[in-house]
Amino acid sequence: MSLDSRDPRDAAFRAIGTVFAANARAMLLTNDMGALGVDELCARYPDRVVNAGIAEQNLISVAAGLALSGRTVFTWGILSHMTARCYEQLRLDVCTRALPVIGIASGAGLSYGVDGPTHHGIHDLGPLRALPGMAIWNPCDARIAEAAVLAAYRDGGPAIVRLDKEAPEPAHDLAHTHIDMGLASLRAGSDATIVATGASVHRALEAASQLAREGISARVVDLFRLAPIDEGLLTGVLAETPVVVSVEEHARTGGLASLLAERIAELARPPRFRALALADRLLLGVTTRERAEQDYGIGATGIAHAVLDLLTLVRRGGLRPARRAAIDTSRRVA
Amino acid sequence: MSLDSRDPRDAAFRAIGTVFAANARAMLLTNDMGALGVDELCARYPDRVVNAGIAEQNLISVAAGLALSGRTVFTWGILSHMTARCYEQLRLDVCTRALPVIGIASGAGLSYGVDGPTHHGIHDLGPLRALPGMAIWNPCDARIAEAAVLAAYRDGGPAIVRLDKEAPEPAHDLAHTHIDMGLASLRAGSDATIVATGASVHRALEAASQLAREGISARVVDLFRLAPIDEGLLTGVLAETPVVVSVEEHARTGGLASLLAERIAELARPPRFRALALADRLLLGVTTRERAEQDYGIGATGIAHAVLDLLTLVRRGGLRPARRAAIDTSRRVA
Amino acid sequence: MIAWSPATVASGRRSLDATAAWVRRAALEMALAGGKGHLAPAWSWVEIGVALYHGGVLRHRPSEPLWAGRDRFLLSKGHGCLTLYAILADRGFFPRNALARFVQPDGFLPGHPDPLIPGVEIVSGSLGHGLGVGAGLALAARRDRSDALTVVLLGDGECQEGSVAEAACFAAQHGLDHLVAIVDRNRLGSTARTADVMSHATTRARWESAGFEVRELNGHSFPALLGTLSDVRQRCFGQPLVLLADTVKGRGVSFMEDSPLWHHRLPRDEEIELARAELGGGPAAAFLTTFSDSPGVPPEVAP
Amino acid sequence: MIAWSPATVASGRRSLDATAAWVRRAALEMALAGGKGHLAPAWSWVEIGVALYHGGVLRHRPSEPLWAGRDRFLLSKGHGCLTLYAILADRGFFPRNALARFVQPDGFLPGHPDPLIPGVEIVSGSLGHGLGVGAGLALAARRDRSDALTVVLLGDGECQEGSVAEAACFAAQHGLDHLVAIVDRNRLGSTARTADVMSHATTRARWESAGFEVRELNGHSFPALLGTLSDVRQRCFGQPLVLLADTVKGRGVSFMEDSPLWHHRLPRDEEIELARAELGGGPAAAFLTTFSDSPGVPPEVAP
Ligand SMILES: Cc1ncc(C[n+]2csc(CCOP(=O)(O)OP(=O)(O)O)c2C)c(N)n1
Ligand SMILES: Cc1ncc(C[n+]2csc(CCOP(=O)(O)OP(=O)(O)O)c2C)c(N)n1
Ligand SMILES: [Mg+2]
Ligand SMILES: [Mg+2]
Repeated sequence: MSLDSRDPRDAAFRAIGTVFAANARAMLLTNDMGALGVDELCARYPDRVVNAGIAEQNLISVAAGLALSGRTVFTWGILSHMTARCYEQLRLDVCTRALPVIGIASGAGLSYGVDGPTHHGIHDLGPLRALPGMAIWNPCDARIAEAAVLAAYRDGGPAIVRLDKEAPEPAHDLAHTHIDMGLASLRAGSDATIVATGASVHRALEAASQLAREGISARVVDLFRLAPIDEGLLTGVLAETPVVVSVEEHARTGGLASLLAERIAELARPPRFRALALADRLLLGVTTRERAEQDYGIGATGIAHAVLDLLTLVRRGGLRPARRAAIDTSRRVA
Repeated sequence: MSLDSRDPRDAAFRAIGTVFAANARAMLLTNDMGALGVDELCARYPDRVVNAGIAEQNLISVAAGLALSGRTVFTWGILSHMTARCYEQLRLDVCTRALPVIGIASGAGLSYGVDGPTHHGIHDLGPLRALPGMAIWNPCDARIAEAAVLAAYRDGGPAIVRLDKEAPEPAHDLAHTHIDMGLASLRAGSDATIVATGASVHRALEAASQLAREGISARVVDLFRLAPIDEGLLTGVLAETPVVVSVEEHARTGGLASLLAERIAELARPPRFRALALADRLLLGVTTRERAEQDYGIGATGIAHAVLDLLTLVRRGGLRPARRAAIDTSRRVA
Repeated sequence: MIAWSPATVASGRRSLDATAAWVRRAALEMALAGGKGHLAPAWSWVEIGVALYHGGVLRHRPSEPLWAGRDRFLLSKGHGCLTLYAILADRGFFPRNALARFVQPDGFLPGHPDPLIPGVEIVSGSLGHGLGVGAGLALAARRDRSDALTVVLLGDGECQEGSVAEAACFAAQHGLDHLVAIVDRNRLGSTARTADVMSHATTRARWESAGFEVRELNGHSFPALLGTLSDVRQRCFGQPLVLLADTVKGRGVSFMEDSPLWHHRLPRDEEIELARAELGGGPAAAFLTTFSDSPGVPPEVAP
Repeated sequence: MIAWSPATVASGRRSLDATAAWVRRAALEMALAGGKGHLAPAWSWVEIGVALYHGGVLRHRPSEPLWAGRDRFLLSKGHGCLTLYAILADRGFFPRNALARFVQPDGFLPGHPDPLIPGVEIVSGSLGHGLGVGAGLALAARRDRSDALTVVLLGDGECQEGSVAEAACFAAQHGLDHLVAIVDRNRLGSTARTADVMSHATTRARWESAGFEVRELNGHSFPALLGTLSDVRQRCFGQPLVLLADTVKGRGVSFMEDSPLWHHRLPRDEEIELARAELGGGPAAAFLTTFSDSPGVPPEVAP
C-alpha cells in the first residue's frame, strides 16, 4: 500500500517525511495510534518515531522536553484525545515557551461521526483558540494538509493540524492559494461571501454552484488557518459583500462562527452575517455527517438557503421566494 | 475565625452549607486544596467531604460516579487546575450526562496574578463555554456567589462557579437582582452600556461614575452567568444604547468579548461595540491586577475612554476631546 | 470447537461456551454489516463478558435497565463494544435485531457505547475514564449500604493512562472492596505489544503497589473466571480487586489472533468466509436468523 | 544549630550547612517582603537543593544559564520556589538583591517559577508536569550522546497525579538512566497527610513497579544526599533513578514543622521573630545586607 494522494492524512505524513529528510532532529510521537504514514516513517526512521503509549498528558510533556532540546516534534493521535486529554500540558508545557510541537490530529469534525462523542472533533476549536500562540490549521484537502504541515514546521511554534478522514477532490490549486495567508478565495462572487473551513468548504462550493444557477454570485473563502489570523486580509473578506455566511462542521461556540463574529461585531460597517454550525450539544447515538448536515443546515442546501435569507433581508424583499424552491429542486436533480 | 460576609469564597461555602443541611446526599470533593469553608464543612459533615487527592482527572470521574448515584457533588480547587487538567473528564464524564457536578473554583481572572500562568484564571472561559450544558457563573461579589451556588444546585446540571480571592463591597442588591436571569443592571444609563463580568464589574461602576461627571450616562450590566444565556434579555441589553463596551479580566478570545460578539454580529441593527480584555497571551513574570488593568485598558479609566471613543464615532465627532482629558483628571483626583 | 448452532441460541438454553461462540460470531456479522468495528478487541473479552452476564455474576434486570439494585458494569475499553452489544441484546436489554444496525443511522448502536443504549452506564471510547467513574459508583454504593458490585473492564494498553493510576490509588485508599477491575491483558495495544510501549503499566506489582488485591487468571476459561469471581460480593477486607485476565486479542479466528494488524481491520473477501467457518454458526443467512429472534433469556436474572 | 552569619555568606566560602541556613532565612525574608509565599514547602527541600547546586552535583554556569552542557534541574513542585530563587541568586544566576522583590511588580520572581528567570527551565506551579518534561529532556540528552543529568524535584503529594505515573512508566521504558527524580517526601500535601489521602502514591513499591531504581534517604543530611548522588552520572544500566528523600515540611522553624497549617501561611507578629531566631542570621537589617551583596561564588562550576 502506498500513500493516497487525496487523503489528507497521507498528505500530512508525506510532509512529515519531507521534514524528516531535511532535519535529522525532527521526531514523531504517537499515542499508540496507527496510520499508514506512521508505518512508512517508522520503517525509514525507526529511531525518530516513538510510540509514547496511551498516555497523552505525558506525551505532550515529553514533546515539550524534546522541543526544549532543539527538536521539532510532531505528534499523531485522534483530535479529541490529543486536545482535551492533555489540554493543560499543551497550555503550560508547550505554549508558555512557544515550542515547535506540531499536533497532527485525525478526526476533524464528524469524520468519526458514528464513533460517538469520544471521537468527535466538534468542540475542540474553543479550547484550541484559547491557547496563546497555537497555530490552528484546518485543511479541507490533501494539498492544504501537506502545505500546512510544512508551514507549521517552518513557522516553528506550536501548531495543530486538524485532519479529516475523507479524501475529497482537491479544492485548492496551490498555484493560487498562498498558504501563509491562512485563507484563500476558491470562487469569486459579488452578492454574498461564504466563509467555510474543513469539510464544509466542499459544501460551500456546492452551495455556490446552486446559487449561481439562480443568478446569485456567491464568493467562497476557505479559512484554513484559524490562528493566527491575518486581520487585514480577513477584514477585507468581510467587507466585500453585503452578506456573509459562515459554515463549519463544529459546534456553534468557539470555532469559525465565534472567530468571525469577534471581528464583525467591532466593524463600523458590518455585513449581514449568519453562522451555520452544529448545535452546542454532545451528539450521542449514531451520527453521520450526512445526517448532521441536514439536521443543522450545514449542507449545501442549508448554506444556499442561508445566503438567500440574508440577501432577502438586505435587499428588503428583493428576492422572490421561488428562488428558494428552485434551489431545493436543483439539489434533488444534482 | 469565621466566614467573612464579603469574601466570595466564604459566601460560596455558606451556600454549600445550606445545601448540605438540606440534602444529606450532597458531597464535596477537594484536590487537597484548603479553605476556611472546607474546614467548617469537614467539622460538621466529616463523611461528606472527601479529599480526593492531587488528582483532578480522577476527582471529576469520581464526582461523575457519585452523581450518577443520585448525589450532588461540589468540587473545590483552583480554577485553572480544575478546568484545564481534567477537561476531558468534564466533557465526557460529566457533560454527556448533564450530571450535577458543581465546581467551586478559586482564582478567577488575575486574583492569583503574581502566582503566574499556572494559577491565572484568564484562559478558561473558551474551554468552559465549549462544554455543552455547563453553567458558568462568574460572580463579582459575595451575594451573587452565594446565590449562584444555590441556583446551580437547584438547576441540577453541571456548573462552575468562578470565584475571586478579593472581597469587595457588594455591587448587587438581591432585592433587585434576579439570579435566574443571569444578568442584572447595576446602574441605569442611556448613552452607552458597559457589560462587565467578575472583578471588572467594579471597574465598570467606577467608569460609569467618571463618565457621569462628564455628563455621560452609562448603564452598567453585570453578566454574572456566562452560560446558559437568556437570549431575549441579552438582546434587549444590546439594543438599548447605541454604544456597548464589554470588559472582563480574561483573555480576549473565548470569554465575554466572544460571547457578546457572537450575538452582536448577527443583529440587524447592532450597537457600536468594543471589547476590553486582556491580550491572548500567557502572562509570565509578576503580574498584578492593577498593572494588568493599566496595560490592557480594563481599569475604570480605560473603560471610560472606550465609551467616549465609541460615542465620538457614533456621534461623528459630537464629543469634545476635552472630555477625555477631564476623565483623566477626575481619576487622578478620585 | 464447541458444537452450537443458531437454534441453541434461539432456545435460550445453552452453555456459556455456546453463548460465547454466538457472541463472537454476532460481533463479526455486526461489524461486517456496519462496515467497521473493532473485532479483535471485542473477541478478547467475550468469555469475561459472558461470565459476568450469563454466568450469574452480575445482578441485572434486562427489562428494567435502571433497576436500582443492579450491579454496575462499565466497559472502560469502549472500543470493545461489539461484545457488549451482543451480550446486552442476548440478555434482552434490547431486541437482537438492533445488532444488525450497528453504526447505522437508523440504529442506536454507535462505534463506542453511550448511555442511550439500554444497559450501558457511561460514555466510553476515550480510554482511562471507567475506573474513576467506577470508583465513584462504588463509593456511592458503599455509602448507600448496598452490596452492589461495580465491575470495570479495562484494556491492558489503557492501563498506561495516568487517570487509571489515579483511580486505582483512590479506590484503594477508600477501601472500595466491591469495586472489581478486570484487565483484558492481551498484551497488545492498538499498534504494538504493550511490553514494547510501557512494560510496567499492567504488571501485578503495579496493581499491588496501588493497594489492590491481584488475581491472575486465564481470561478465556469459564471455570477460571467463575471460580475467581465466586467470592467477589463477599469480599469485605477493604481492598479493591483486580483480575489480570490473560487473553488473546482476536481470539476465535486464527489468522486474526495476537496481531496488531487486526486491531481495527475487518476481514475482507475470502477472509470473511474463513472467519465464519472458524467461528461456527453456519452460513450468514442462517446465522442472521438469530438476530431476528426475540431475546432468549428470562428478563430478570439475579445471581 | 549551625554557626553562621551574614558575613560567611558574603565571603562566598562557607559550608553547605551554612548555605542551607542562609537559604532558609532568605526564603523567610523574601516571603515576608512579598507578603506571601510557601515557606514550609520551600524549607522542606533546602538541603536537597543546596546539595545539587552547591554540593557539586549539577553542572551549571551561572553566568551562562543556557550553557548547552548544563544539567537540567526542574522544580516540578513549583510552589517550593523560594528555595530555588535563593539558591540561584546565591550561585550568581542573578543578583541577590532581586530576592527582596519576590512577587513584587518591579521584580521578576513570581509566586511560581517561570523561564524568564535565569536558571529556571520551565513553568511550574501546576503539579505533575516536571517528570514528563524531564523525560523528554533526558531522552533528548541521550540521543545527543550527552551525559547531562536531568533532575526533577517532586512533592510526595504531587506523586498522586496520574501524569507522574505516566512519565515514570515512560522513563523506565526508555531506560533514561540519567533522569533522576527526587521526591521531597515530607508526608504532607497541602491540607493533610499524604497517608490519609492516597497512601499508595509515593511508596518504594510503586516506584519500583514503575521500573525505577529506588533509593531512600534522609533528605536533610548532606552526607546522605551527596553519598546517594555520587554515582548518578555514572549510572548506565538503563534504569531511571528515584530518590525518596524523607524530609520535614517546614524544617527549620519548630512551630512550623510537619503541620498542614503552615503549607501556605506566613508567620505573623511574634512568630516572625521566633522564626528568625530559630533560623539564625541575626536581625532583619543585618541579614538583609546579604541580599545586596554581589554573588559570592565563581561563575563557572562544573563538578
Ligand atoms: C484516550 C485515548 N487514547 C487513544 C485512543 C485510541 N485507541 C483506541 S483503542 C487503543 C488501544 C487500546 O489497547 P488496549 O487498552 O490494550 O485494548 P485492546 O484493544 O487491546 O483490548 C487506542 C490507543 C483512545 N480511544 N483513547
Ligand atoms: C495540578 C495542581 N493541583 C493542585 C494544586 C494546589 N497545590 C499546591 S501545593 C499542593 C500540595 C502539594 O503537596 P506536595 O506535592 O507534597 O508538596 P509539599 O508542599 O508537601 O512539598 C497543592 C494541592 C496545584 N498547584 N496543582
Ligand atoms: Mg490490549
Ligand atoms: Mg509533601
